[in-house]
Amino acid sequence: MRRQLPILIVFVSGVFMVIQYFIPHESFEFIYEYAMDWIIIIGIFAMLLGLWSLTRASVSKVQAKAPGWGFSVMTLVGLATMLFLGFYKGNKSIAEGTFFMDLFWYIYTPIQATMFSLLAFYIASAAYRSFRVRTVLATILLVTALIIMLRLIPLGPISGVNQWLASWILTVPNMAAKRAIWIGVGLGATATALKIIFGIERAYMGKD
Amino acid sequence: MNFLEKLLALDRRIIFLFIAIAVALPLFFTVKLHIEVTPVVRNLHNALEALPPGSKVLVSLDYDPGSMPELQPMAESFFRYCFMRDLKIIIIGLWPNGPIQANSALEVILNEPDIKKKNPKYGIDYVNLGYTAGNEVVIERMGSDIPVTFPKDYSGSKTEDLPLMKGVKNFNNIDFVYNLSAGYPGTVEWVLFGVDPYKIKLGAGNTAVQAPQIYPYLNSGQLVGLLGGMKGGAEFEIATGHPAKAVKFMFSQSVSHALICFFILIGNFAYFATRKKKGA
Amino acid sequence: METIGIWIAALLTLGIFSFLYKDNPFYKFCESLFVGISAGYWFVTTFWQVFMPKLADNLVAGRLYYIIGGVFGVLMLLRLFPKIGWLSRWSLALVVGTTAGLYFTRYLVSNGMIQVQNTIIPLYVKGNLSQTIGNLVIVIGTFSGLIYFFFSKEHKGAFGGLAKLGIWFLMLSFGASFGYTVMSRMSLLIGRMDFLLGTWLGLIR
Amino acid sequence: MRYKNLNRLLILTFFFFFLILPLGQILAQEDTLPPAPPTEVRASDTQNDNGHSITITWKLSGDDGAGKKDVVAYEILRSESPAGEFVVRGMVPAGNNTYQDRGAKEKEDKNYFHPYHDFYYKVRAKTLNSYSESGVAGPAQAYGQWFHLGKLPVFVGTLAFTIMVLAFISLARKGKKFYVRPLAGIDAVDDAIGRATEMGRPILYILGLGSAADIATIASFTILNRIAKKTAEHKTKIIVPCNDPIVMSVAQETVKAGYLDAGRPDMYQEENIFYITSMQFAYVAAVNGIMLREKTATNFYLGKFYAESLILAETGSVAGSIQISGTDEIAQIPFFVAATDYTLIGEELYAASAYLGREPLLLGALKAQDLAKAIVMISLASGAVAASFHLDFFLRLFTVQM
Repeated sequence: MRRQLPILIVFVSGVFMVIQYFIPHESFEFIYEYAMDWIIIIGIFAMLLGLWSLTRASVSKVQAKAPGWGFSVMTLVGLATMLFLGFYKGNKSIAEGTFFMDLFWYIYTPIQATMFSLLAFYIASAAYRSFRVRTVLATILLVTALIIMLRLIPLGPISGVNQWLASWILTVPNMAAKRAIWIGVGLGATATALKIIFGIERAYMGKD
Repeated sequence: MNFLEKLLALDRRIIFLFIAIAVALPLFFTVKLHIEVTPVVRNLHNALEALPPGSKVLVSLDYDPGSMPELQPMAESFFRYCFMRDLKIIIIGLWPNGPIQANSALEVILNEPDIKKKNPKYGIDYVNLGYTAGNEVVIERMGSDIPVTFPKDYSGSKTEDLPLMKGVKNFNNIDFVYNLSAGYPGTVEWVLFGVDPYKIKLGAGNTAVQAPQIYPYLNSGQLVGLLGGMKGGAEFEIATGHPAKAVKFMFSQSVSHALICFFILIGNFAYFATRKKKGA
Repeated sequence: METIGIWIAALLTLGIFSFLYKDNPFYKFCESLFVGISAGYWFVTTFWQVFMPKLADNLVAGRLYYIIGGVFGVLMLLRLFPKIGWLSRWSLALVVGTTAGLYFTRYLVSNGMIQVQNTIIPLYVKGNLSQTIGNLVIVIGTFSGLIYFFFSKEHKGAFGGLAKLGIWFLMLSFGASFGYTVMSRMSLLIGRMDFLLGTWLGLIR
Repeated sequence: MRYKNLNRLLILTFFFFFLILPLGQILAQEDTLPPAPPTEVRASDTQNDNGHSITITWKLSGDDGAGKKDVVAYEILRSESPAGEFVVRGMVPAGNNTYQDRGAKEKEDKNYFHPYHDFYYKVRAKTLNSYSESGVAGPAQAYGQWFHLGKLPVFVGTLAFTIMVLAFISLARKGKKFYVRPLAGIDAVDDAIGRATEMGRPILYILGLGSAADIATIASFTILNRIAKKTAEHKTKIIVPCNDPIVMSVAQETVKAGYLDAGRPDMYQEENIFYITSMQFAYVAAVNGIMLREKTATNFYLGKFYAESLILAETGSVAGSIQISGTDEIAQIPFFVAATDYTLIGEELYAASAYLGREPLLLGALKAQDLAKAIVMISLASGAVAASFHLDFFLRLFTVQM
């Protein structure tokens, strides 16, 4: 019951989903739509697990007065504020112009955008560190990256040739390599999906 | 440790500092950078030029603040172009944030002196129909009935009461669709669910990361033209004869790209130089 | 509100940037606040935008099939009670099984068949040299790339040569993507700089 | 003077009413003449659908694409009886000769399309200010199909691949040994764990941003299980911060199972596998902090990754950690290749679980993948050659109609 039933559920639901792909009839469409909604609903219930884990970890840090526990207080304050503001006026709590949305716009959005923009710095440092002509492979990496980057720099007469070369690289050899990766990923992922459906890959189920 | 070895193991914070300067400093200058308008942008501009004044253009803004730096200038330049050409703008969003982005772009454009002279009116020259959930299904439903899909506009007035929406039933009454997209749902969905079944004319602006996936639709003619990333935005501004934010930002792009290339070159120079020494 | 908001946003922006120099209390403050706010925001928005329409509204409308989803959802929560925690595996099994079946055909079609279909192109296009070369490169590149991903045979001899060609193609593609992405990453930083120098300080316009 | 002008006006009026106006009307009449109607209108059930649609086809009007009476569009009208009232169902631009009359499948939807019900259709060719109608076609009924013929190649592919996987797995069960070539990223795993043990510092394992149902995440769970077993043997701490609650739950089970396999269930600490937040960059901000504060010796990034890949990899490299990465997210592979020590590229991520466990069953599936790859490569090469001679046999093998 503890081990067999989950494996059976995986098998039945997996086989059903594969079969429904080939059956356009509405009866299968209906079950498909329900199943997809159930998955979403399970995910929403699981959110409580997430909040529980986050809260428990922060609270125990504060209780233990672990190093940096003050920052865990900040996390809890942020979380509690958002939860309170998000529910106290019912479904109107998250309309545009509420304090909830103000916090979203003036705290969440700028931090998010800034974290994202760190990539500009990291892409430069990664290029500096790894683009060295040590091996043939590293050299290919370096040269193509340079050609593509140079297309944004006005270089006078060379610009035209470089533009052409850059777009040729992007549309021809780049496309070929991506297709090889795509096809490989396709085979790997389908094989893994099969292993899951047939219960061969089951590490994700844990053990008792 | 000599200079070359130091260079080889350069503290990345020095690179960070240079990048910050390379991006920030050019923002203070207005430089006439030579930006050539590529055919994909030229095609989009030509298609828009062919629209007679009074044509109705549907603009779908499908992005959120995360893609603002790339797509917001495109939204602004497009609105500016439409107002100058007396094209009527109908705004929608397949992303919840789209209509909000549209409003902040409009706020900038409506305050420009040239546009102020034209004095575009809400409801007559432009409308914002807001966001409707449903992703590509929204496009499908618009194909049969736009007022039913968007019963109310962003501020809650009935869509049917807006003068601009008089006689706009479905895609047959729309002359052009312009889509700004940062992912799903976006340009791919507009092609598959708008262009293919309803034969709408579609132009798009995409983030640079997204753009290569859209190229096949250009070659097949399903898409009239495409602005790819900030550079595409700048090209459109040049094509419409009104260089603005994207063109200005391109100077930062060029300088920072050049800086990265320069760093790679000196890194390799140092690498070679130290290796030779070790060999000797 | 807007002025205060912009000041807060600007200070938080600087706080995150300070991480580039080194980890520091200012960054830790921004980070922990960000984690709390984002988890709360995510929970609240998912509740109102997904949970209510998907479960509550459907149940109110009498679509009782949705109870099944709710039951599996509750089972998931039983993880919190060690003795009956194993019941949550049923929900997990439903999620994994359903999506494994879904992804099976999806990957097979869009990653497998459609890519192969797009690569079956004529190696010789009459009167069009550049397309002939292009097609040839695409077919050879895809073919040798797949050789690289072959696990059953060691990369030796002619086979190894093809695998090597394959990895060259891969590296070329990685270099191209890397170089291409620089522009959009710089755009993000330009956006932040524009906010700091323009919206906040008003130094540029 | 005044009369002269009046005269002119009268003459002009005369001309206008009796000459120009009729002439204009004669000229305009060309436009109001109805175009030739569409012919051979046929209505039949739409194939390969759920049963709520009828397809209408017709032969274009003779005035489509030429002349003064140029057709601009076709309107499709429907009725429940041949003589009944016809309602417009849709419109297509000139030049098109098919239309799918589609409706919703939910009975409560106002656009519900009744299956197994007789419908009659007419097609109307429209010019700018006139139209003409075809004869009535029908009756036609909509009904759903039980197999999608356009997906037949996928069906064949599914069967063939499933048989291959199962066959190789049963060979493996019977004890057949399979050879797989060495993979650099895999060989590095042991060293990386050993290094963390020597340094007495923890290992960080990131499962990426995927959900527990993403295939890449599931492949990563299997790898996590193997690595957890090794860390248990080495008595090294493993930290797994998660971005999805279900992923966290599964990761806890997986790591626990790994410790059980190693015979050290007592050492398992659940609080090291925890949830942070589901929002991408907040999660990254926190993981950045963990790397620098816990001074992790080895970082694994295996699963689905998006833009955050490079932020993680660069921060890890600042901290001086050994980094092993792998993803099937094609856009992120370049950054992992540039910034981490070893990268499992695309399919290698899926192969890794088989490599690490050396379980015969998983290796068997890997062999099936290789066989399928060989078939793909042969079809690709022969298909391209055949296509050069305008033969499309191979192309058709892989063509899916949605």
